[in-house]
Amino acid sequence: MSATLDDIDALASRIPDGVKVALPPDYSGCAMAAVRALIKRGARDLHLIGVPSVGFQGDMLIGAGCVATVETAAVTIGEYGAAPRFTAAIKAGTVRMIDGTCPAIHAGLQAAEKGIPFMPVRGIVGSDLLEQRDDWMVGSDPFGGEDGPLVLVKAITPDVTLIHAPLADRHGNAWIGVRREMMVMAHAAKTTLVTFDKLYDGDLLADAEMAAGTIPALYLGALAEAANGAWPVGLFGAYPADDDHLRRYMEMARTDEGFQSYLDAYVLDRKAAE
Amino acid sequence: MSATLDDIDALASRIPDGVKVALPPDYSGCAMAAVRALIKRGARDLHLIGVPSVGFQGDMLIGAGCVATVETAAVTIGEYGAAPRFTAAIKAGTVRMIDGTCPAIHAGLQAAEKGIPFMPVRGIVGSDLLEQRDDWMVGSDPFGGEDGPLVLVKAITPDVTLIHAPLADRHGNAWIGVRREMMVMAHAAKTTLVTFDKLYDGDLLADAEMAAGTIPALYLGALAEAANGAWPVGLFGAYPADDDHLRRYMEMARTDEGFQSYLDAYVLDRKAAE
Amino acid sequence: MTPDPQADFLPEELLISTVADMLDGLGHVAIGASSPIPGGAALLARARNGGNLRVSMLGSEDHNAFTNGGTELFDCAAQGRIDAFFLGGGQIDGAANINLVGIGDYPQTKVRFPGSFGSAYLYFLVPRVILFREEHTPRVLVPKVDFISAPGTSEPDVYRPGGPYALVTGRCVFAFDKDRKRFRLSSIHPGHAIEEVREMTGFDFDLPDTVGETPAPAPETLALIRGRVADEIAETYPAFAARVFGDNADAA
Amino acid sequence: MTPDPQADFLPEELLISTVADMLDGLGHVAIGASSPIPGGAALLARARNGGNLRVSMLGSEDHNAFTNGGTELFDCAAQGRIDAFFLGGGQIDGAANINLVGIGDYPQTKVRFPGSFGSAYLYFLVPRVILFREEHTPRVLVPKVDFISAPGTSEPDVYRPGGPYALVTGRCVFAFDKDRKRFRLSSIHPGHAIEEVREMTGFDFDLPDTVGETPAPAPETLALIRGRVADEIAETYPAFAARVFGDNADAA
Repeated sequence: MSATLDDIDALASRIPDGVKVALPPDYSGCAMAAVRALIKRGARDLHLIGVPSVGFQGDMLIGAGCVATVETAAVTIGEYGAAPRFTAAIKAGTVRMIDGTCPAIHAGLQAAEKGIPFMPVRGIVGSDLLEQRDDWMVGSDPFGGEDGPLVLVKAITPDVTLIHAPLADRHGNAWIGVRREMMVMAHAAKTTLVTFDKLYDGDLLADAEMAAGTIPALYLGALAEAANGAWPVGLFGAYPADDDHLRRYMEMARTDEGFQSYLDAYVLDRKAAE
Repeated sequence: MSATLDDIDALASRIPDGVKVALPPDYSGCAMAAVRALIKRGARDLHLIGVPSVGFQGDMLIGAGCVATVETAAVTIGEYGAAPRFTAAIKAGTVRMIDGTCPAIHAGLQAAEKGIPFMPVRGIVGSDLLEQRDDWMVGSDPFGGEDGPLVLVKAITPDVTLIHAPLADRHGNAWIGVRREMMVMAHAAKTTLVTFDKLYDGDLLADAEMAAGTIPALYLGALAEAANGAWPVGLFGAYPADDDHLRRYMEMARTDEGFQSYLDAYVLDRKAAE
Repeated sequence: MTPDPQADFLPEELLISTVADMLDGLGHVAIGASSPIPGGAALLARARNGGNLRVSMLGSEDHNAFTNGGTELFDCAAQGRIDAFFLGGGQIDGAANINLVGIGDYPQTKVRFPGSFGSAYLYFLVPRVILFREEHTPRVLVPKVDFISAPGTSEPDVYRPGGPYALVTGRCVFAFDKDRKRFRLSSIHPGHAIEEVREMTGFDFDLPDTVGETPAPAPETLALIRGRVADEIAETYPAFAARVFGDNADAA
Repeated sequence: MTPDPQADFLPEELLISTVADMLDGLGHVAIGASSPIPGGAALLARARNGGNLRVSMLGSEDHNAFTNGGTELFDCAAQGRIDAFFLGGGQIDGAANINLVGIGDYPQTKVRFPGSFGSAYLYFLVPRVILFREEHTPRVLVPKVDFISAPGTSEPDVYRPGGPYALVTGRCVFAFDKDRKRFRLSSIHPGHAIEEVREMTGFDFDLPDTVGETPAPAPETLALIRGRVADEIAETYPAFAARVFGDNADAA
């Protein structure tokens, strides 16, 4: 069984408009090259799921008008400040927001991974988040533990998980090391698309040390090689974020026009307006 | 923070009589040297949890009179035949049996890992297993999915998880590779005791490839070096089972007397009766 | 199953070929522990399908793509990522209930089997569960099992995308009819007879007007079994491979 | 927090020292993203406790022993394996409710914060949650938050081994009284005054008869902060370390 190896645009074309796409946070494995391809294609009405938060890729997709819904525990560009296009979209009311909390997102994905309809989660009771969610309910411990109310979180099944891995092999396996949230995301989703920095020459599953951090091909719909594919975000263990570039983004994305210039310059391959 | 490094007998002394001990199956990482130490000490009233089944180590502990209760999806010595001391104990009614099914045991441990009181599990409805278990209940999907009855499994929290790892380091981290059921067992238990074949010279968590298959010291109460410590069972990726020895065990363990001779020869360091 | 002196294949080869026919066209077949014939059948089906069948074999290092520990097979099954699985049974009854626990009154059974393993789950979730048990005697194929490890059928309100597909023994193949909740004799292995099957089966089953013979493996199939499959299965089941294929020239 | 020209330490150093005092004797402290001062405090507490404090810092490679992905911190917390954690808040009110979502009517808030992260969970489960927010103004410390990301207290039937322990700002330290469900002014940082705290705090709080000054870092503590802690925190927060410790000779 051999893997489906796409180029980046073909990979992005496997994400139809309107689907639920799970994305990792900036400190995990972000398929930024594929995000740019999605924007170039003019993807629409995506439902983003930040696992458990989403950063730069979410802000760009929102700014480019690709997003209808954001389901996440946070949209954050960390120390760079508030996510500018997200903040503007919330103010304008142009994206639907489904606010969650990290462990509930993990639990919902783990429920999908296990093929069960829901999973209990501690905490949350008394948070205003609960009132907003029809996919969270308050139940209790059926074994009569004295734990009082317990939130039950409905399974979250992404149509697509989109991630970037440091390595993948010709058999279609992708290495993610300890960034195991991407394993759960791949297990939970109907299909998973992976971009990767480098081709691993061999079978990741045949090496006991590599296998422990490898998502098996079984879960992957297609892969695309993308050297430096997480840029300008960093990739764990491989390269740091491009600090200058992210600061430039923050500067330019303050306004609609600035953000369009950013897209022209760095995504749409048009001459920058600067 | 440095690890607690014991010798095998000291490690075994950390398992008091009467506690719940989680053990992996023969194809995972079996701490056989520690099991022999438990038998030598004359451990009593243990509650074994096979995750999800238990083999040679379960049969030996049962035969040696260390066990009050066996909670497992199976007691199996695989192709060698029926587990002789287990079978005899069931016939004699000397161990309490809590029959389960693999995914329910995994789910119960995952519930403990997540600190939640229960987890839903598919299937099971209509199995006679269900009638035997007061820690399984039939519930339903609170979100009204049309899935009918759904079994809810109570969290399983072992007092101790006892495993054997190919490698461990001086910081108290243990490498288990893809044998991830041992990771869940370590997360779920109140404490985990690890024997290991070889000392890893360095920090397993500092190497990205090793870290992906490493149980952090955080979960481990103590470790003991035990070269070839899984013998006579095999250790994944390291050495195969000692086929001749296991056949000899099967032969000797057919009778109480034969089993005692086996213990004398291989466990209690007495002269064999043969 | 006694070898048929007329046949140019071994009983194990017939079983591998017969089971493999049930796997053609599927995407992912999983095989539990101690199952060399189902394992061989899956490897044969894969070889015949240009490698386009994923085979996950417990105990194998070459044919096991799981990296999430013991839970992954079960999680995959619940998600519909596994198309076929094999179960056996210390007892199997005419409603396809299986007993992997013991004979006699639970818990102090007269005869104790190893335990239910994942049967109480996989039987519900894998679309094509093939019951495989070489021993075909009234001791195994009983009117009613003493303990239901996993039921053959469920009430309509139970979530159950999976269930029994066929029962393959050393004497014959039964198909399972989910509507009638009964087995139907499907074919009889060469060298065996209807009367023998009836006599050695403790449960009642449906009998079509004509029952054919289980097809002998085609020459290409036999060649694949003795070549590639024999090599591949030896990794996980060296003793089985040595016994069955070690001197297969003699069998020809 | 404006530097006190009389002091021989920086405001950040006072905060690191103050928070570290709250961590002495604990077993495991976890620190979320973008938290250099809490991170520094944890590293200081570890240094002072002979390394016998486990520090799990999000974003750090040196101080992060998790190998099970994003869920492990939360699973650990629910099991009671984490003794202290830090939360902030776009708004914090007098009942220790925190708002990480936004100001105005949800969902189309006038001001949008990043989101609740794990607050709605960790605030319930970690025994000692330290609220840390340098900005101490009526804009942040409000009478009632517009959106409760996580409540400061719960009904008695709610499983809640954890909750708020203290609120540390750039002006003072409040302790939280779980029974009264209110903050009590605990100490005022050097260079600040009670009247100022009262004026800049939007919520009502308890005021003991005497309120002392937040203790200045002892010389050994300052040495540790400027030495080992500065080195260690630079791995995760290079910009912070350069800004605060890069020329700490000037501050002396």
